[in-house]
Parts: sequence; C-alpha cells; structure tokens
Amino acid sequence: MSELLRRMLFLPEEGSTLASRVDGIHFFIILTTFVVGAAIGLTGFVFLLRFRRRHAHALTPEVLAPVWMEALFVSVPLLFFLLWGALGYRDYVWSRSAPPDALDVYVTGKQWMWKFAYPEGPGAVDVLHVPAGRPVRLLITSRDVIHSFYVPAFRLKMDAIPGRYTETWFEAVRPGRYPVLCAEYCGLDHSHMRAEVVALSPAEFEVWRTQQGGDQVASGAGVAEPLVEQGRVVATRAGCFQCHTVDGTPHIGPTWRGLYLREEPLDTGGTIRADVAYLTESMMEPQAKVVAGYAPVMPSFQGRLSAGDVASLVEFIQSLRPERPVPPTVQEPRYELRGR
Amino acid sequence: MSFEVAEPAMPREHYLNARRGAWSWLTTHDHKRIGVMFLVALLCTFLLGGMFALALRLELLTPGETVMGRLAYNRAFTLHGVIMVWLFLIPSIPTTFGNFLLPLMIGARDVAFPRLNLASFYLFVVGAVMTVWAILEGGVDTGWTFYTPYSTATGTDVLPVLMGVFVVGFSTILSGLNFITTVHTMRAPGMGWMRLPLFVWAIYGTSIIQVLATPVLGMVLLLVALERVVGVGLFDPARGGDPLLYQHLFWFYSHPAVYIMILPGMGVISEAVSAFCRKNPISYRVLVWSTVGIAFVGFLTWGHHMFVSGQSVLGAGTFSILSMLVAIFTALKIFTWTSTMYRGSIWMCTPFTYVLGFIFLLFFGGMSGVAVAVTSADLHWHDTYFVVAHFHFIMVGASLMAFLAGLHYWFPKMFGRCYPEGLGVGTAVLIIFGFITTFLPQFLLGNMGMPRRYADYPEHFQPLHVASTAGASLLGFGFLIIAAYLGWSLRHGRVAGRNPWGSRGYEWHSDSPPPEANFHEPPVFPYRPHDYSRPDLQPEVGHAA
Amino acid sequence: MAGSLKMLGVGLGLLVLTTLSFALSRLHTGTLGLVVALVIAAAKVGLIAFFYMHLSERQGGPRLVIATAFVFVAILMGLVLVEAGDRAAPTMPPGPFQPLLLPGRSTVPKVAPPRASPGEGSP
Amino acid sequence: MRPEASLPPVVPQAGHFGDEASRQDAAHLGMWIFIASEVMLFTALFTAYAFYRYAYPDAFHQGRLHMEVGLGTLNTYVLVTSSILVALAISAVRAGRDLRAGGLLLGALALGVVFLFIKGAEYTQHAHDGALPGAWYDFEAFSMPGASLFFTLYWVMTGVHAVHVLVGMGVLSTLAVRALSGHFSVAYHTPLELGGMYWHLVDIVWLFLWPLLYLA
Repeated sequence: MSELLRRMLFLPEEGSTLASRVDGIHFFIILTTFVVGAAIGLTGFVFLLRFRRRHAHALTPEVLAPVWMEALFVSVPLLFFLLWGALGYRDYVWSRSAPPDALDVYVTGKQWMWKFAYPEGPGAVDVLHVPAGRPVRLLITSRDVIHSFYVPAFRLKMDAIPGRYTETWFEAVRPGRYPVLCAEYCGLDHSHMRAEVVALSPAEFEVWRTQQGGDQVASGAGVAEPLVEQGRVVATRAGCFQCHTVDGTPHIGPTWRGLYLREEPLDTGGTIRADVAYLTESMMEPQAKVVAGYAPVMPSFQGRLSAGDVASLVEFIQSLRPERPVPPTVQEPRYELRGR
Repeated sequence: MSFEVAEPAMPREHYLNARRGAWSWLTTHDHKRIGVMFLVALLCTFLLGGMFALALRLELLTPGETVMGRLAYNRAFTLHGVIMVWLFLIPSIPTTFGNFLLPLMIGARDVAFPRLNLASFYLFVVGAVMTVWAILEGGVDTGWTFYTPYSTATGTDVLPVLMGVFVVGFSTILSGLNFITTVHTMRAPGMGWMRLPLFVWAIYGTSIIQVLATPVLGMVLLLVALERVVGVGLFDPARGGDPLLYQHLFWFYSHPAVYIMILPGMGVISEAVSAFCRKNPISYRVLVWSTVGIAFVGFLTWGHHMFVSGQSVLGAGTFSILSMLVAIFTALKIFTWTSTMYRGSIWMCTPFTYVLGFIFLLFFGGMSGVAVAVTSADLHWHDTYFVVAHFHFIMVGASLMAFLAGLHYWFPKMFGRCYPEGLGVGTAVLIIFGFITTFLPQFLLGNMGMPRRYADYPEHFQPLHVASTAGASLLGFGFLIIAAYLGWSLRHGRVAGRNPWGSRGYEWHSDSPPPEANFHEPPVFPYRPHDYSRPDLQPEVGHAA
Repeated sequence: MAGSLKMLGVGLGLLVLTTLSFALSRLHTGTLGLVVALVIAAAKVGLIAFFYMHLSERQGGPRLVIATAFVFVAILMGLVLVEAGDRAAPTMPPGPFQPLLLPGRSTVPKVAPPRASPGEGSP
Repeated sequence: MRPEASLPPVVPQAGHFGDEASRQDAAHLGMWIFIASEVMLFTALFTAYAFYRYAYPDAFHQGRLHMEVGLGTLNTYVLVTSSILVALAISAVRAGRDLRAGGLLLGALALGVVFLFIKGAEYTQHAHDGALPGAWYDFEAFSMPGASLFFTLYWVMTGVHAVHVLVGMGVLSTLAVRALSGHFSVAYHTPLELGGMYWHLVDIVWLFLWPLLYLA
C-alpha cells in the first residue's frame, strides 16, 4: 500500500529510517486531503446542478448556518490539523536528536561543493561514505553563504550556516548511492552543487576507513588547504598559467596575486570588485567584463570546468593574497551539543 | 450574455469623461481614477513578470542550458519574484478594486485622504521604476528573499532594488492607512460593523497587515543596504551577527504578506459567490471573523519558513502549531462559500467560473500549505518544487483567479460595458486547465526532490518539467485572449447599464460607470449586503437575461 | 489656561521620572535595573500618549490602533526570543568558531592559528 | 445572528466629510495608524537589540561604560522639555493665543537643534575612539565578541532616530510659521496637533533608546 502510494506520488526510494516516518505523515495528509477535496467538489457539483439559475430575478430563501454546524466546521479540521502538527513534531524532534552512539561527520558547504571530514582525520570532497544501519550525526557548517544539505532519498535537509553548526542525523537502511543536493539558493552554480552519500555495509565501511587512514587529508598545522592545491592542479591542467601569473607580474591576463577582492578598472569604465561572483563569471563569460588594459582574448571555460573545479580555482586565487595570508577560516573544534 | 430588448444607455456624464486630458488624470484625487491608474500600472508589471516566468519555464524545458545561462537564469527568477510579489500581487486587489469600490460600498464620496491616495500611486510608480530599472540594468541574483549573507556578498547591484522595494513599501503603508481610516470614519450613518460588505472587511483586514508588517520589512531592507554600504555586520556571521535574525525579521513581514495577497482575493470571492448564487452567505459572521483571524494569526506563523534553517526545536514546534491555527480560518471560508451555493440560483458565468477555480485551487493550495507547515514533512519539502507549487497555487491559483474574477465582475462597473460572455467562460476554463497543467507536475517534482531556483537539473526530472512548461504556455495564451477581448470591449462592448448582474452589492447602487461624485443623490441601502431573500425595496436594474 | 497647567503638570511628572530613572541607574542593579528603567520609560510613554498625544480625548479607533501595535511588538520580540532562547549555545552567534574578522579585535593574529584537525582530541 | 426584520436604511451623508469634528476624527485616526507603523519600524531594531543582548550579555552589559552617559541624559532632558513646549503650544492655540504658540514651537525647534548638536558631539567622540559601526569598528578599550554589534546598534538606532528628529524639526518649523502667520484658530488646529504627535513620537522612541543604550 505505502509502496504503491510512494510510486504514485513520485517519491524517491526510502533510504533512511527517517524517510518512512516522513512518508507516513505525508500519506496521511494527502489521503485526507483527497477525500475531503472530493467531498467538497462533489457537494459543489451537486449544488451547481440542483440550484442552477432558472430565471434572472429569482429570490432565494435566507439560509443561515446553525451554530452547531459552525462549531463542527471549526473543530473537525482543527482537530486534524493539530493532530498532524503533533505527529509531525514528534518525528521532527526525533530527527533532530541524534542517538548517542552516532558516528560524527563534519560537513562543510562551500560555493559550490560539499566537504566531509571524519573525526579521526580522513576527509573527502563531494562523496560521503557512511556505514548502513548505523546512525550518522552530521555537524554542518558553511564557509561562505547559506547552503542546505539535502538528501531526497533520506527525506533529510538541514541548512549549512556560516559561523555556526547545525546538527542533524540519519541512518541509511541499506547500502547504496544517494545523491545530495543543495536546497538553499547559494549563487551562480547552485544547481551544480551536488554530492553523493555512499552507504556501505558495515564491513565494507571498515575496509574503506582503513584504506583512508594512509592518506589523511587534514592532519594538523602547516598543511596547505587541499582545495588550494586542487585549484593549482586545475589551473595547470586548464592552461590558466599561460596568461595569468601568480607572482604579481602582469602578463596576457591580470595577475592572480592579490586579485581577490581587488577593485579592478573595467575597459568599459567603472570598476568591479573581484569577488567570487566576478571571478566565476570571468571564467564562464570572459568578455562580459574585461579589466582595462587587457585584450579580450580569454576563451570561455563554460562546460570545461566542473563546479568543483571552479570552487577550487577560486579558492586558489583567494589564497594568493599579497599581504598577510588569511589563516584558514574553518577551524573545526570539538562540538558537544549533548549536555549543554 | 443575452440582453433584454431595451438596450441600456451609457450615463451621459461619469468619472471617465467628467474631466478630460492626461493632466486631469495625473492630478486627480478621485479614488476611481486612481484605481484605474493602478490597474494600468499593475497590468504592465504583471506583463513583465509574466514574460520572465515564461522565459524561466522555457529554460527549464531541458536540462543544461536551453535559452539562458545560469547567471541570466538567476537574475530572471529574482526579477520574476520581486516583480510579482511587490509590484503585482501585494498591491493588486487593494489598490485597484479596493480603491475603486471601497468608498462606493460604504456610501462615501471618496477615501478619507484623497491626496494621500494619489501620493501612494506616485510612490508606487517611482518605486516600481527604480526596482525594474535596477534589476534590468544591474541584474540582481539574490532571489526575492534577499537572504543574507548571500545578498550582502553578491557582486550584483542589490542596493537600488532594496531602495525600490522600500519606496513601494511606503506606498503600501499609505494605502493601508487610508483604507483603515476610511472604513472607520466614512461609513454611511447606520452602517454598523456587522453590515459592512465582505469585500470591505477583507480590505480592512489586509490594510491592518500592511500597516503593521511593512515597516519591519522596510527596516530590514535598510539594514541589508547599510550592510552593503558600510558593512554594519548585523546579519553577517563574520562580524558576529546572525543570518537567522534576518530570516526572522524578513518573514515577520513576508509571511503576513502572503495574506496581504490572498485576503482581498477572499473578499472578492465572498462578493462574487453571493452575487452569482443570488444568495446570502451562509454565515456572514464566520466570513468576517475568519478575515480578522487570518489577519491576526497570520503574524504568529512566520517561523514555518525556517524549520530546516537551524532554528531551535522549540521554536519550530511553536511556529508549527500556530500555523495550524491559521489554516482553520481558510478552511472555514471554503466551507462557507461552498455551502452558500445551497438553495441559491447559480449563474455559471465568467466570474463564477473563476470563483469555482479559486475555491478548488485554494483548497489544494491551502492543504499543501498545512502539509509543509508540518515540521517533519517539511524536512523533505522545504525549498523544493513542492513549495513552489504550493505558493503558486495560492498566489496564482487563488489570488490571480480572484483578481480575474473581480476584473470580470466589476469590469461593467468600472467601464460601463460588457465583454463577450462565451469567450470569457471559455478562456476561464482554459486558464484553469493551463494552471493545473503548469503547477500540478511541480508538486510531483518536489516529491521527487527537485530543489527550487535550479538553472539546471538531473535528467530524470525532465518529463515533468516539459509538462509544466506546456501548461505555462497555455496560461500565457489565456492571458493574451483576456487582454484582447477586454481591450476590445472597452470601446465596443455592449453597454452594461447600471447593474448588469442584478447584484445586490452596495456598489451597484450608483451608475456604471459611476459619476465623479459617486452618487447623484444619497443612495439608500435598504437591506443587508448580500441579501437576496426579499423583493426589491428599490427597483433592481438587471439587464442580463 | 487650565489646559496649560495640566500640560505643565504632566511635563513636571516626565522630568521627575527621568531624574528617577537616571538616579536608579547609578545603583547598577543589573537585569533588574533594566526592567525598572523600561517600566519607568513605559510610564512616561503612557503620560505622553494620553495627555500630549490627545489619547485621553479620543475613544475607539486610536486606542484600538495603538493597542494592536503593541500586541504586535510583543509578538515579534517574544517569538524571536522564544526561538533564540532554546538554541544550543554553540549555535548562537558568535558560534563555536573563532570570529576571525570580528571587529574590535585590533590585534590581527600574527600567525595563523594552528589548524586542528576536526575533532582532534576526541576520545 | 438572524437579522432584524426591518433594518433602518443606510443613508450616506451628503458631503464628503460632515463637519470639522469628523474631519478631525479621521485625521487623528490616520495619524495614529501612521504612528503605529513607525512603532513597528523601530520594533525591528529593538528586536535586533534584544536578540543580540541575549546572545552577548557581557558586551551589552559593559557597553554603557563606554557611552557618554552625561550627554545622553542631557539629551533626554532636552527632548522631554521640547515635548512639553509643543504640548503647551497646542494648549495655547486652543486658548486662542497664536503668537505664544508660535514662540513655544520655535523654542521646541531650538531644543531639537540642541539635541542634534549634542548628538553630534557624542558621535564625534565615538568616531574619535574608533567605535564605528561594523567593519570600521576599532575601539581597543572595548574589544570583545559583540562589542562591535553593540555600537553598530547604537549607531543605527540613534541614526534612524536622528533622521526622525530632522523630519520632526521640518514639521515644527512649518507649523511655527503657520502659527505665527495666524493660520490656526480655536476652531481649526488639527495640523498642529498631528505635527505635535509626530514630535512626541520622536520623544517616545528616545525614551526607550536612552535606558537601553546608556543606563542598563
């Protein structure tokens, strides 16, 4: 029955323990809605036929609803609404209180990618490995603007807010791959900010975790931001260094050193602040705003760079500040919600 | 519509021809002319917003880039949202029909502050021009919600848009102030509160929301502007601020704003249901108190936009339960309208077709609203196409249908002429059908997990997007037909006469179109509004068969 | 003349209340002080609204309007504080992070703070 | 709910407005609605204040130690006194003494100027300290999380208030001129009352800003 409804309503598979709860209340509401809707529609239709106009100046009797009827129409829907509210709230509280034995994962949103980090060290970009059948607590934050971590198959969504953590949890019921989307509008590549949850069986997960132990990504002070490194690789691969330098000397294109947040004069007059949006736009539509003094020769990288590439390139450019380098912004401390 | 043999004649002098020349329009203090000017302005903004809606649907026809890039798409949906919300839906019914009819319905010569009324119009025009110019010129890409910190970080030209909306907000406040004062002080002697026409009640409730909520929006927009100019950091986490506070303040306005959009529509429907069923509303009291209830409780529910935004669990629960209370008032109205048809004499004409569409769509729009206000269900639906479909059901399905119902019901009142009735009903059916084809698939898209504001999407979403785009083109086509036949009818429609519908609404007691001073002699309202049980105490001038 | 005398009397009351508020604030009574100061302010506002803004001469509408406005003030502040009051400490601003660019931290960090791996030191 | 069998018919008045009394009613009601919306405008700021005071209790508690309490208090007296003058001006007009009313209004106006001068002195002092809003905040003596927000709110709240003072002064000067040229009379003085109400609103807002920012 519920499987049939799920398919009729185009819902994705129920990949988590939360999903079946959310779907339960969904089905309850939608069935009630259709029953009541059909009843109202039918009543209206009958009235429409039975009391259709026979002549223009007809007088009609004054009919007033008795008080008990008004009371009925107030109380019955109210009862249903409050019931739904209460049932939903029960599940909501459940979905916001992670069980104590949950595996912690730090999730960081950034234009336009997701970064995952496990407490013991390994991290990953855009792929989250979790064991199936075990609760996983997500501690979510953002590096720049608000994002929202959304796994349709888990019916799970939580915003990533810069400067603080939000918390949610899930338990994947079976191994599989589940897409992750960003549900809060976050700029140019919002629709490409995608990732994946890979649920592994517990044994497979252990194997994976041991493998990861070798090459820790985030392992103490002094290590360059992995994204910055990735950005340098992307820049080399895409041939950016043929025109742009990183040491401050102008070349065919403006140097990247200190470019980030610099006010650049445009050849059309006016200036532009080289923020993330402008940098991204310049990769995709280079001729739109050309910095004064440079020839409009840059090709468009539309379609040649993935959202992740763009993110890492921007991160790389950001890292090339002339003055003191901004220290790595995200410093993930121990975060204890329990027993506050 | 077929007519009796004796053709009614156009009144020789009425508000449209009492004074001549563009200057007499631009400097008029006449509430009817200001209403008509608002109508023209709003139709322009609606056209602009609608064109961008179609462009958006076209882009979403296929995954990947179809007609515009991501940046252009982001700017287009911002423009669509800002225009439709602030420049069309919020002012739509109150400033047009409200302005035109409110004094007529309460037997007054004008609104309480006629000059303020004109000022409100010009403020609206200035704000609208600023906003549209800024969006077209600078290309804002924040979405109509201006969420911080994105709106303070983006490189696009947010500032002029904020200022434009700020100015439009002033216009909204002044209109609301004017209407409240008019209802309080200018009612004809003997017209008690429980004898007001239901449309007046609806405008009154709306005005309260406008006056109390809009200033908060104004201040929030000002703070965002200050944040961009001098970096005050009130909503910026890097400076210790909290983006959620922005959302609180923004939704404190923007949730009640939804009721600013729908309450006047409900008023129109209450009038039209009575007029075309020739029947008293089955419970006037319920319709009145639910209007007041929506206006009040609508302010308590804003947090249901923030269930997954990191708001506290207790906060979410509070807002969820309070949201359930506001739903009950809408449900009551739907029950009342439906049962008003009982023992009536129902005339299936153009306005009533829209009324039926309104009730049907409002029911599903409202129920999906209850559904997303259920905290756990919102975990899945928040910020997906389910929400998009939900609020389009309310804003287009209900508000716009009510606007069209009102336009068709009062078109003879405003311009003294009728439109081709058959074409009207046919177009109404086409529009309702087009609407359902557009937005029903979006519910399913939301269920599948398609987030909103996506320029591009995974391929398995495509079939439903194709259906939606097809529906949108039907909808657009329907509007073109309406524009064509109403435009034609302005000059060539049959003369309507004073009361072509045989309605007992108070506004039909003066000529159609009304004289400049509204009444030639003080009118007498011999019965309660919407009373069809008694033979006429005053000759009823219905010319329709 | 009677009107002027009444206005003067009310004005005297306002000045006395202002002085009282200032004197009480010298006592530094913390939260209680804030509450008392706000109560005194509310009393002054009552005086001004009733006598200076002619509310005493107007029944009905104006009183309804201003009472409604205060209800909505309470709603906005009340619900925002109810929500914020239940948030866990690390989710309130400034959050668990070192607010990097927090204005007023005049001393720019001379060295990058050591980058702890997430959850370092966890059991 | 059943309607009475025979309702008295509703007959509107002949004119747009009946008499001066009902016109006054409408004007006063409109003004009160405007004041209500102004109250909501400031409520947004007061809510932000309450929220951040809750989030940063220490910073907001210590904030007043860095304020010019003397100047702020002086300003309170200035504004309250000017309110009294405006109230007296209305009493004077009601008693038919136009010239006196004009003089009192000019007095109130002068106090408004004094208020802005004192405010300006305060602003200068804070700017000198580096206690500027948001990104420009650089006040070593008071540097803790939330300190900049306290001063940001101080600048924004008093700034918006100062704009209202300016508008109010414009209103007062117009009214003073009109009063001196004999536009008002015992029978007709509604604009004066409305303008006075606006000035009192400005005063009322300050009466809350003062304890929140300077006292506690």
